[in-house]
Amino acid sequence: MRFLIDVFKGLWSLFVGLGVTFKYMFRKKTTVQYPEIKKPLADRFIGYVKMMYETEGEFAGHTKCVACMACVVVCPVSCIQVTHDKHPDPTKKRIANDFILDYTKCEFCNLCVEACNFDAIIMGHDYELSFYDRADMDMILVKDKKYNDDLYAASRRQTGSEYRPIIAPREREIVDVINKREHEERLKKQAEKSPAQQSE
Amino acid sequence: MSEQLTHSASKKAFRKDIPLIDQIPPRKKHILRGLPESELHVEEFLMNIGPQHPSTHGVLRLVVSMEGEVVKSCEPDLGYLHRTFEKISENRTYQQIVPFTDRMDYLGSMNANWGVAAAVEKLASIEVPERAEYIRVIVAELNRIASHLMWMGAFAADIGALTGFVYGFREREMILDMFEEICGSRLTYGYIRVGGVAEDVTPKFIQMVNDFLKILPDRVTDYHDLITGNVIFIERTRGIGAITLDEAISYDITGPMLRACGLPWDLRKEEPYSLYSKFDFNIPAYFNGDCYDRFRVRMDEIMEAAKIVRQALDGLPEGDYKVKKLARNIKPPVGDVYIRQEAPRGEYGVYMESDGSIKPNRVKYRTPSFTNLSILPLAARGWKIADLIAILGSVDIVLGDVDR
Amino acid sequence: MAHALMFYLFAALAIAASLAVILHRNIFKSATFLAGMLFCLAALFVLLDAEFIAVVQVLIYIGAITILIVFAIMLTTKINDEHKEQFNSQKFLAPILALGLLGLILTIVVKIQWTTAEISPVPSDILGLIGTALLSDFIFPFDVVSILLLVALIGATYIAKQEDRKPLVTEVDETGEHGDGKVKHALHAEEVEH
Amino acid sequence: MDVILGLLYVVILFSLVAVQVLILVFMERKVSAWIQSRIGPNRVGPWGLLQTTADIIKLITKENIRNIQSDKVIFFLAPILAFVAPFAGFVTIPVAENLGIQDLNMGAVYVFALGSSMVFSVIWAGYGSNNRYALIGAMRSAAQMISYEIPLVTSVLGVFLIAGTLSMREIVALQESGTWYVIYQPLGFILFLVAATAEANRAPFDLPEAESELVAGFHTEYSGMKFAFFFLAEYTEMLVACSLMTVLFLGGWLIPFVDNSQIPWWIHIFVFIFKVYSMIFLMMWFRWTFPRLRVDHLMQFGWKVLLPFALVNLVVTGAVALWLKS
Repeated sequence: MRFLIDVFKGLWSLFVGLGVTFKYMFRKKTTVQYPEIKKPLADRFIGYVKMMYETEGEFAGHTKCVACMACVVVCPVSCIQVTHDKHPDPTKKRIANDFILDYTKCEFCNLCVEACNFDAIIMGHDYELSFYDRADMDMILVKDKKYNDDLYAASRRQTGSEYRPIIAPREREIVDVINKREHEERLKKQAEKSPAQQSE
Repeated sequence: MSEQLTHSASKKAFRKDIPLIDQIPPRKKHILRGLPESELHVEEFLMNIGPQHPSTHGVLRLVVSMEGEVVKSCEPDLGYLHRTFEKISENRTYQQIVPFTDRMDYLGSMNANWGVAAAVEKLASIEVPERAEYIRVIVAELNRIASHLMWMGAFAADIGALTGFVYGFREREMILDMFEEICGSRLTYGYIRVGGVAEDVTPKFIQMVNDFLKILPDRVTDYHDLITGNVIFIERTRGIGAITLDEAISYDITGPMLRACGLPWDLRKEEPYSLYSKFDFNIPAYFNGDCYDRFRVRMDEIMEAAKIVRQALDGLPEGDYKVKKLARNIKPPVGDVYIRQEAPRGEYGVYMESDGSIKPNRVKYRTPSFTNLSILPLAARGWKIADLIAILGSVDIVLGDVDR
Repeated sequence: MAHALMFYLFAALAIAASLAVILHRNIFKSATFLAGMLFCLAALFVLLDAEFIAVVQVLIYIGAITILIVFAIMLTTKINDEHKEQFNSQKFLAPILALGLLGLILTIVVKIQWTTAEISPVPSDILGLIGTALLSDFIFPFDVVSILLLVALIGATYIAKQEDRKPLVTEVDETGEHGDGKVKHALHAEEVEH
Repeated sequence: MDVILGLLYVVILFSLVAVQVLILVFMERKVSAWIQSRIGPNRVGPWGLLQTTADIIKLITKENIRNIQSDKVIFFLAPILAFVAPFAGFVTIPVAENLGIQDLNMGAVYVFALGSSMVFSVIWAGYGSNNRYALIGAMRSAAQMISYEIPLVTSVLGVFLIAGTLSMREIVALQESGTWYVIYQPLGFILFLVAATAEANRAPFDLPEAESELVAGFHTEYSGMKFAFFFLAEYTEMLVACSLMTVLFLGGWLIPFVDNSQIPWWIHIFVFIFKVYSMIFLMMWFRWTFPRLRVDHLMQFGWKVLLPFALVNLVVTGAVALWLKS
């Protein structure tokens, strides 16, 4: 008799389990179809480091970073290198020339952003950080916003990646050439256009 | 549930002056030591489980000597994930250590952060604001829930119920969303810092926690229906890998594994650190010390942790979330300190020795996974290979925590 | 014609497979060849229109008995040992006996006067006939076989249920003290559950 | 002529079964996704319908890797036998009134016999791979198959007792009036369902390939097309088992309470397929809900629960049949 009761108890427990899975079969699905739909990120999301630029005033387009090295010192894994130049603004001493961040080392601890006294770097919201090459993971942020954006655009054209503002040193020369050529083409077009405009 | 041991929040369960073992309620108990020995002796052979194996939860290698399907001996081979965190910590400033602890127990990062932060605070006599302590308790308990949910899923998958795995992750994801809301990361938080927490909690976070606490009991009931009550699950776990309390204590087992053996020993209750003496919660414990009881202890702990989060959320005071004036490089006076806390996997200890400079002279982490894993050869002997996987799963190891 | 061809094909295969069973050095492969031989026999039964016997042959001999043999082989020996010694201490006695047996069979085969019987078509309800025959004319041998099987079953159960196959348990005394690490035998495994 | 016709049947059957398996694998993924609050494959083709096709193409083009110490012949033969045996089982299964390759006199027993010889493929795979996980998987499989063969056959004996025949077509015809044998034999049906799940190595009885313990069990070493054959075999077995259940217990192609002679044959095919797929859905539902048994629990369950119940079922059915006759 006990045996029978055990068997039926066991059978019943199996039915209860089946009920649970059956219940969820018709519930709303919890997953998100990733490349098309992206979950909204939190405001504090830690992606890659982004450089901030002056938006107004005489030096608009220049980086806010004054190469004070606070982030370099605070980084637990020493993944930041900053080279500096003389700042065009006479009231300030230095301006960052290259801000190099090695993503092979970075552990996204946010300490560099917290250490920054000038709000020169923030944490971006892009999280698709995959690379074909180790060398690609050296991210370089530069002092000139326009130049930085050009690099970004050129790199996007080059790699087809929409999320990558990052250019490896060895690619920079290529990108430079591309930009130069484009720049010359633009000049040429302008030169062609300008006589026509003059005629009007 | 009648066999569950609990003790009241008002006083400690055990007296310090009497040896612990004498205070345990006496009872007759038999512990199954593996399956019945067979007359038929078959060829003994060695099998290598891991380092890459679906059930080693990382890169753990088990050298298993088997007779047919029965495990004769089992030897864990560690070190595939060794990253010298103790040595790294000795070469960083006190603030810089915190992000590294995320990488040790990556499923209980908040608790790991807290241990280091508490150690440094004690070493440098830093007073932490009350709001910061409340936030710490909230995030640490949420992390305990997340860790146990993840463990539940992985354990169910070890037993063969693949759906439990996904369900566990589904609820864990909600907690990760909360953590993303307050600290921007989903796995390696680095949120609890020396002198407080990195950033204040947001109203949205509190809303999310409230929502989560509302649905959690339903979901836990579902888990009990799907897994705990399932006759196959009970057959697979009850009596399997049982250890006695005495063995557990002599092997220095802590956390849910110890509580499954009948001793409701929890540092949150025994040596209340932070604000734990203020909250009303129970320490679930069961008697048998087998896989099933480890499962039940953890499932009950989820509910107890939810209770603590509820209370802490209700009592969250206004104020600073971190110490306002904290030197960038803390220079604690010469001395040493040992902090121990109750992490999801057991007792997490940090020993830190200061020589007065900005970097610690010596750091030692006592991680629960490592010591808990040491019982595996004893617990798995005599069981079948399927049980070995179940026992390994029930230990709840995180290889980052084992190898450091 | 095709029928005869099939017969010779399967007969030859059966002989080849049975030779392989005894000549192959790998014991696992011998068992596999045994299964192949039994399969050829089943095919021969089909050619004789004895489909039921063929199917039962596959079901019981291949599906159960050979599998059991293979199972025992896998459990007890290092099956990957390619070169097993094929002779033991009885290697001189065995051929004499085997040759004697062969002589006996050959004598019988030669001495019997083989007559061609009238080939009666196999009745359609062969299963029913077999069943009726088993439970009427052949009830005694049938029951004897059943009893034999029953005895074998009980014997197997008895061997399996020996005293020293009790599970190993560690006993903790009433006092809660550690039971001096002694390993004792429990009366019932159920006592673990409380 | 007969030979050519037979070959034609076989080719048609093979392609049909292959298509069925593609659908089944897709179904398995979708069912598991629904149970787990996921969406499941939805990228290749409309609603992801071509996902399995893409997978098969991938498997075909993949490299076949063989462990150098494995047994070449046996390693090669195992996946072939694995697929051939359950596939041959389809020969006797009647899909509709006059559709089906060959109606054997003892059709059901023939299917069981083929199922039992299936074990050899698993054992060959385990032995031929020269891998310890595979070997353990093979040993488990051998033990499991022997143990579950007996309750499997015993549980359907009740049906044969009532029907008085072993021919599948006749068994279906006897269920004409809506009296499916599942009504007379509910216990037999449940036992058969459980035992058939075990025979098809489906979870919770998937011990030979228990992925959390044995990585992939007996087919750990297989890759590419050979692996695909094991994959096909598992689903073909499931298909055979569910078809058997439909024929023996659920009235085959018949629609209850309707004059079936008035209904065109193609509706019968759909009815049959619908019944088979419902049973397959049940099996998938089991797989994604239950934990896996341990090997000795499996044996205990087979011998101590399934077999006694099957025997009781058989005895009671026999007694009642005798009583009704007299």
